[in-house]
Amino acid sequence: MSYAHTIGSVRFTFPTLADLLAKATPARSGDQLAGIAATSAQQRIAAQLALADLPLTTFLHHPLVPYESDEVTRLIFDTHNPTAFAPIASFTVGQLRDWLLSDHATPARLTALAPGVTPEMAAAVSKLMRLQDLVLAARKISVVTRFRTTVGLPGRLSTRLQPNHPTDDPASIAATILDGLLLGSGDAVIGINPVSDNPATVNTLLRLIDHARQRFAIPTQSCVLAHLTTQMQAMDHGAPLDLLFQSIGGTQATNTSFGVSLDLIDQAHQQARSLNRVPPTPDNPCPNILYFETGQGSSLSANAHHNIDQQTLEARAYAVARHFSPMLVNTVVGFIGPEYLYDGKQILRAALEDHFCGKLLGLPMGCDICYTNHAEADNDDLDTILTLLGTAGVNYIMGVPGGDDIMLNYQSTSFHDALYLRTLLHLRPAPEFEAWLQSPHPHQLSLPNLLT
Amino acid sequence: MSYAHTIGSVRFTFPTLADLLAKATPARSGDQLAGIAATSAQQRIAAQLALADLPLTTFLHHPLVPYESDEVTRLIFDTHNPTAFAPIASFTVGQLRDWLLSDHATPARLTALAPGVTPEMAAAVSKLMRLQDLVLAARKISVVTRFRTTVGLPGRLSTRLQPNHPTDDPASIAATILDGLLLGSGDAVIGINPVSDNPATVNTLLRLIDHARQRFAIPTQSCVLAHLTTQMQAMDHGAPLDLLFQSIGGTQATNTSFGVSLDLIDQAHQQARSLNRVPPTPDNPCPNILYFETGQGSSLSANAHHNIDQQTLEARAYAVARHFSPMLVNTVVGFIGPEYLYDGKQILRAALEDHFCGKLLGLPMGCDICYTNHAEADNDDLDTILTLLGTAGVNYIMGVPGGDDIMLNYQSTSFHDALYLRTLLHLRPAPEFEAWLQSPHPHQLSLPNLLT
Amino acid sequence: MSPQPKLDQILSPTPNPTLLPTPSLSTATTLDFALRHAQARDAVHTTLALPSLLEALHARNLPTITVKSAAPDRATYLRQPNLGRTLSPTSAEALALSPLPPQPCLMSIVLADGLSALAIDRHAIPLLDALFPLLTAFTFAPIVIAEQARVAIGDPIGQTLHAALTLVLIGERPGLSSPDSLGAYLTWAPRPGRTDAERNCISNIRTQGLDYPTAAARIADLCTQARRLQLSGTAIKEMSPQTPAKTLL
Amino acid sequence: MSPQPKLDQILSPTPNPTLLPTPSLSTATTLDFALRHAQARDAVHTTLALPSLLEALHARNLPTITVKSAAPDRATYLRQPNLGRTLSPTSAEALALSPLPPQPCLMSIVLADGLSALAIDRHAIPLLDALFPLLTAFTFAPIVIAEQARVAIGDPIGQTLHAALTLVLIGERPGLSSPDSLGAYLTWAPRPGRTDAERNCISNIRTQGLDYPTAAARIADLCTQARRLQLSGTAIKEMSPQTPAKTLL
Ligand code: B12
Ligand code: B12
Repeated sequence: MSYAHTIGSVRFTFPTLADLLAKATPARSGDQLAGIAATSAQQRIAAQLALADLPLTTFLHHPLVPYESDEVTRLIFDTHNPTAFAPIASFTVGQLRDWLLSDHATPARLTALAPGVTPEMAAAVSKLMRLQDLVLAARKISVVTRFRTTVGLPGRLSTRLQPNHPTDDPASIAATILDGLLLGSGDAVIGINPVSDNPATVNTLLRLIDHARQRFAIPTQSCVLAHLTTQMQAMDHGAPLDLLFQSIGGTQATNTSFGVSLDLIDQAHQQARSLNRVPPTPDNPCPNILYFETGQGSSLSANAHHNIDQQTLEARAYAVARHFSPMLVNTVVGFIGPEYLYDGKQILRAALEDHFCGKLLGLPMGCDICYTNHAEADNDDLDTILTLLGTAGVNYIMGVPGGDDIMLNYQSTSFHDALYLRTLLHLRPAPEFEAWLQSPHPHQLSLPNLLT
Repeated sequence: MSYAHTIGSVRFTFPTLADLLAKATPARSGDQLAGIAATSAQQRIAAQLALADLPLTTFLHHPLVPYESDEVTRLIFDTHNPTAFAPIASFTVGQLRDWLLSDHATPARLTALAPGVTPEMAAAVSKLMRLQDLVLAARKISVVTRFRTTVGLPGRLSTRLQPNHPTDDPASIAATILDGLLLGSGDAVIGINPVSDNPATVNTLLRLIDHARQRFAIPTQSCVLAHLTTQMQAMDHGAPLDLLFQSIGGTQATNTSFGVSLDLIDQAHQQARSLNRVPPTPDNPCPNILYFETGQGSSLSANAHHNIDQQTLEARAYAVARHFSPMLVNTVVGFIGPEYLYDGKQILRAALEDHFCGKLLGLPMGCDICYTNHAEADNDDLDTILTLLGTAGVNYIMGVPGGDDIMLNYQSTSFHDALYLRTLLHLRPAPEFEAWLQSPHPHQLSLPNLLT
Repeated sequence: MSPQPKLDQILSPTPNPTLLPTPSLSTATTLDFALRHAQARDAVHTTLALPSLLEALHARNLPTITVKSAAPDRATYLRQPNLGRTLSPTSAEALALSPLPPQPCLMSIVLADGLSALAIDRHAIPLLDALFPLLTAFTFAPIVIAEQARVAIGDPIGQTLHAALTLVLIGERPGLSSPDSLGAYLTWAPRPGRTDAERNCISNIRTQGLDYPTAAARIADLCTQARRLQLSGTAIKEMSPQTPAKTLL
Repeated sequence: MSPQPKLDQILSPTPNPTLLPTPSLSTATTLDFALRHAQARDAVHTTLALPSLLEALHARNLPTITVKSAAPDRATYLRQPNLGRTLSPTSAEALALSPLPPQPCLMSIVLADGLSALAIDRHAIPLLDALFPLLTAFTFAPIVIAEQARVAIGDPIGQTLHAALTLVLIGERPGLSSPDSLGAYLTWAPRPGRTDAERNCISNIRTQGLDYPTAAARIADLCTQARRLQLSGTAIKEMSPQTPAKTLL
């Protein structure tokens, strides 16, 4: 099946659905690198016009990656919920956009819709949206998750405290945790990227966080972002793991290159759940325990992109994520480099697309707003993305001391950036954490107390 | 006097104060065009570091353009208020930044400070600020002005209804006014750029607005943005002029190229005031009646820039504006073209700088957020600037039908964009206009009623 | 907060884009905007259809001179407006050599691509046809066709040709609804250094804008005023029929 | 909303940038950040100090081969990572011709500029000095120095040299606090098509990061595991001394 649109006297044709989506995507370096981007502004708009007229049901009949060879496709098709889809089943992509921006799309209806939306539908509609549309529509959707804190409530902004260190030195990490807590950071998770791929280190760091948490009654959860298999070995050795982490992508081949599969994640998930770190209560019958990171470009980087544009692939990663009812999901937008998102403008658009698509698909979306030193971006771009995502209602952002991750070598949002956003938009931390900040506990925080 | 800073083993020197300011300015095409921009990132930061250590008083001793030959310089020096300046008199530029962002800088103190700040001080401190700083600091300052409506109150966003038409056709203009009013636009002013430079046309269009206003009891004010001298002739012929408009720049030579001088503006101001369109009341003892537009780049374009960077010159234009206690001032950021502000990123930064500097100097700043078709910008950039300026507390923006000005040939914010921003940030129109929107009057609006 | 009116109640003869009574514009409107944006961006890069232009002028027995500004190409032209205001050295020389009868009230007409060559291609000839009959009091230098030019290129051209008055017809920046809008700029006693305050402007000459007879009448009126007062700019104003509107109020 | 604590109460041995208890960072901190950003951007564009590197290797009697990736220059390298993963045709040919003794457990060591040539300049030699004594069970192909290279360039190199194992030492992307961080990537049975899941990584080798003896010990341990299991990647884990921390909890 091929797709086409005529502008003036020129007929633009798009041989496949994947090609139509790729050509309709706002300009970005990764799609250009893959050789699948539109080659002129008019071609791009022709693709968008054709896409606007495409019935949503098309996506239910034309998988972008073959069902037989890709488990992510199988997951998407096998879990699609026709009842939830019913209200929009007769829509074209363009009509879905109009509906999303209308008053008919209430928060409750949007929440009910999520299981009926496939990643490809979400990606498609986002390609027709201006930034203000991405902001307005996302803002109507709240996805609330709960472990020890409740993250994603309207009017709240949480942060992941990210105290990375180039040698995983516990004392230094502890000091940074302190800094962060005192500046109001850490209500989404205290999450450390370990420099070493060592189950024992994972264990040590999880114990460090657990000790601090218990000693000062901090309502938060721990995570050490080693490879899934390393975390599994750490659990084997009794590590007090709260949240289980993994980077994921939108195709089976991407996940293979990451050394994971749906089965492996499932297995790890069950292992982590069996630790029963937060026992189910009537209030919180099924605590969310997974943490996923994603980001446009990883599939192409692993040569696992099947000539699909990076934004659609990113949305497909969200299908993987939502299968596990995660506590936290964030795109690490701008993390890899300029070959996928060239400059501040492309990073900003990707951030708002990812946030919107994730929310539409029912995910508790946060964002690691960041840039590398080989990209065309600076702190002005970071401020822009931060402010727009704040108005869009992002669940959480990162808290990195001084905005400089001294181990991962990139710039992200600082503890202070989070304070800026909270001040500017009158956003408050997660309720449990807010109560803690007002309790006597923070006043007892000190490095010696924390390390012993 | 020369200025210097050493980074590592390299000593960077800046022969003049103007050079120091130019080199410290974040990158933009206009300064590059003028050949005065920093040539490397390190040189730029060296200049910023030197500037941070510069005492503010330096600006009171070293005029950028000679006092003798430039009436704008004379205005700046002659009207500087040492009492208002006293609280910051001992500061360096860097300390001013820190103070502005601290809790010491309360709204009341900032308002009191304005007459003590010179344009060059404002420009200098803005060069050391990130976007989030420009947003946070500006947000603390409210400058409220009043004619028939009260514009600039916290939590409010007004719009200029801009119903331009390529032949000044009254019927078409009336129809657009209607569209705009019904979409909540027009509480700052109904302001028409006439295509013809004809006092009679100015008169006709002012009568059109005045008729509509009276017939439907619309609380707003009229303006027709012809050259000042054309408006003066229209007043001679009895035109019902509410607000008097003029484009202004930051040097005497720029204003000469615009065909105006301080004297001429003064003369026109008195003529307009004598119309007594809104008689002073105890409530509103001195209605503001001037409307000024500015924009980075106009001085360089007129070869009237004295090798000063365009952002500092823009701030100097605000000295001209504040001398006349205007009702409305807005930068038309991005209006001229890519030779002065190359892309969305440069336009965004300029918008926030201009808004901040204007507010710091005590002006009721609005912004015409716009781009031309020869610049590297699109509606995504417009959405970004719009949202950030909204959080910064901009007094008003433009309302152009469909965002497409069919006479001036550029894209600005639409009536709908204003609705987006009001919805997103819970901003309300000017109180008088808000009351009118809720009255029966809007329901009587119709084109026949308006034209007869 | 904001009213959601029924706009179809209103008769809307405006050429403005259709509005929808919702906070967001519809997909169709949004994509149409994007398409027109892409097209307007292309219009910036069109070039003059020189052969047809020259043919049309010569068919009217109008002598011509073709010049280039100091901007070597479009990219440079866009980034460095000052180059568009000066002649390339070759063009300056050629112009200085072109034979000129010394005459009083000599007017130099310049056709400049500006930001839309399309504007010249479509409107220059019909406008000149309407204009010449009204300018009987003037004599004319050869018509100069200038590429990569800004308004102020009329200053060195007029000076070199010893013209009393320059009339620059130039492509205005393309808008979403008008890729081909023509502007007319008038400068008495042209020479480099003139400011815009010393010129007059008639703008938006195009099919949906000012028609040729009206535009020609206004230009001719300004030329006559300029000649009488021996100046141009803010001191003179359009005084001819105001607006095309029939009667109002 | 957020607490404004006195941070000086806290002993802070962390190398993280100093924080201020205000919502906004101070002018000094902000400008310092900007300066380090400018410097880190420059670090991306540094080039290998080849002469000194070769001299140091030859002084240790280590034979070398110099190759280039398919990326012709830095700008292309940054935009097209795939080119940094393949050899230029000339380099591929030269490498194929270089004499190689057929040997079991042949290890190919690659020094690649990656995103920071500075990392190789500063840390490659001392790390190798610490490493060789621990790798007695291996034989070595000539050391390959690769310019404009990504991690996966070790795959074609290792395959061409018939290596059982490739160890790529590569400049990690420069950070604000570390322009010279070195990464070590290990791939058993290297050949184009290997995924990152089939490699192991030791990261942040630099003065403020992992020291040479610890890094060397970890690399050697992984090499030994890889040799025993005849594979690399997620199936093997670092098992050597965990963290440099003395005792904790
Ligand atoms: C960028 C990056 C990524 C990107 C890679 C995509 C890309 N195109 O660059 C993404 C986001 C996909 C990623 C994913 C992961 N990464 Co990573 N990544 C980095 C980072 C920040 C920079 C790498 C770099 O500059 N390379 C140098 C350039 C010049 O070479 P390159 O060829 O372009 O880079 C390749 C390698 O870096 C490789 N790669 C990236 N991460 C990892 C991790 C492992 C274990 C391996 C073998 C390879 C690998 O991917 C790139 C493309 O092939 C480093 C931290 C650092 N300071 O270096 C961490 C780092 C290498 N990653 C790390 C980890 C743990 C992971 C994950 C396993 C996390 C997880 N739990 O899922 C995943 C999966 C990795 C996999 N098997 O593919 C750890 C490795 C720890 C260790 N000792 O094993 C590091 C050191 C960071 C950390 N401490 O958390 N990563
Ligand atoms: C850009 C622009 C400006 C810019 C010019 C700076 C620049 N570098 O471009 C700024 C913002 C400074 C400006 C100011 C004014 N402008 Co103006 N401007 C325009 C606009 C939108 C585009 C011009 C264009 O594309 N030119 C073509 C390019 C290729 O040539 P250029 O050499 O780069 O352009 C030069 C001229 O356009 C000139 N210029 C700009 N405006 C004016 C106005 C007059 C009266 C004159 C003689 C020259 C002039 O400035 C440019 C640089 O020298 C036009 C509307 C349109 N659709 O064309 C209005 C337009 C020409 N301007 C207009 C007016 C009224 C003004 C002001 C007098 C407003 C005021 N009340 O102060 C001022 C002052 C003008 C002056 N004497 O200098 C009117 C003219 C009406 C008329 N018939 O006289 C127009 C038609 C718009 C309108 N209807 O309001 N303007």
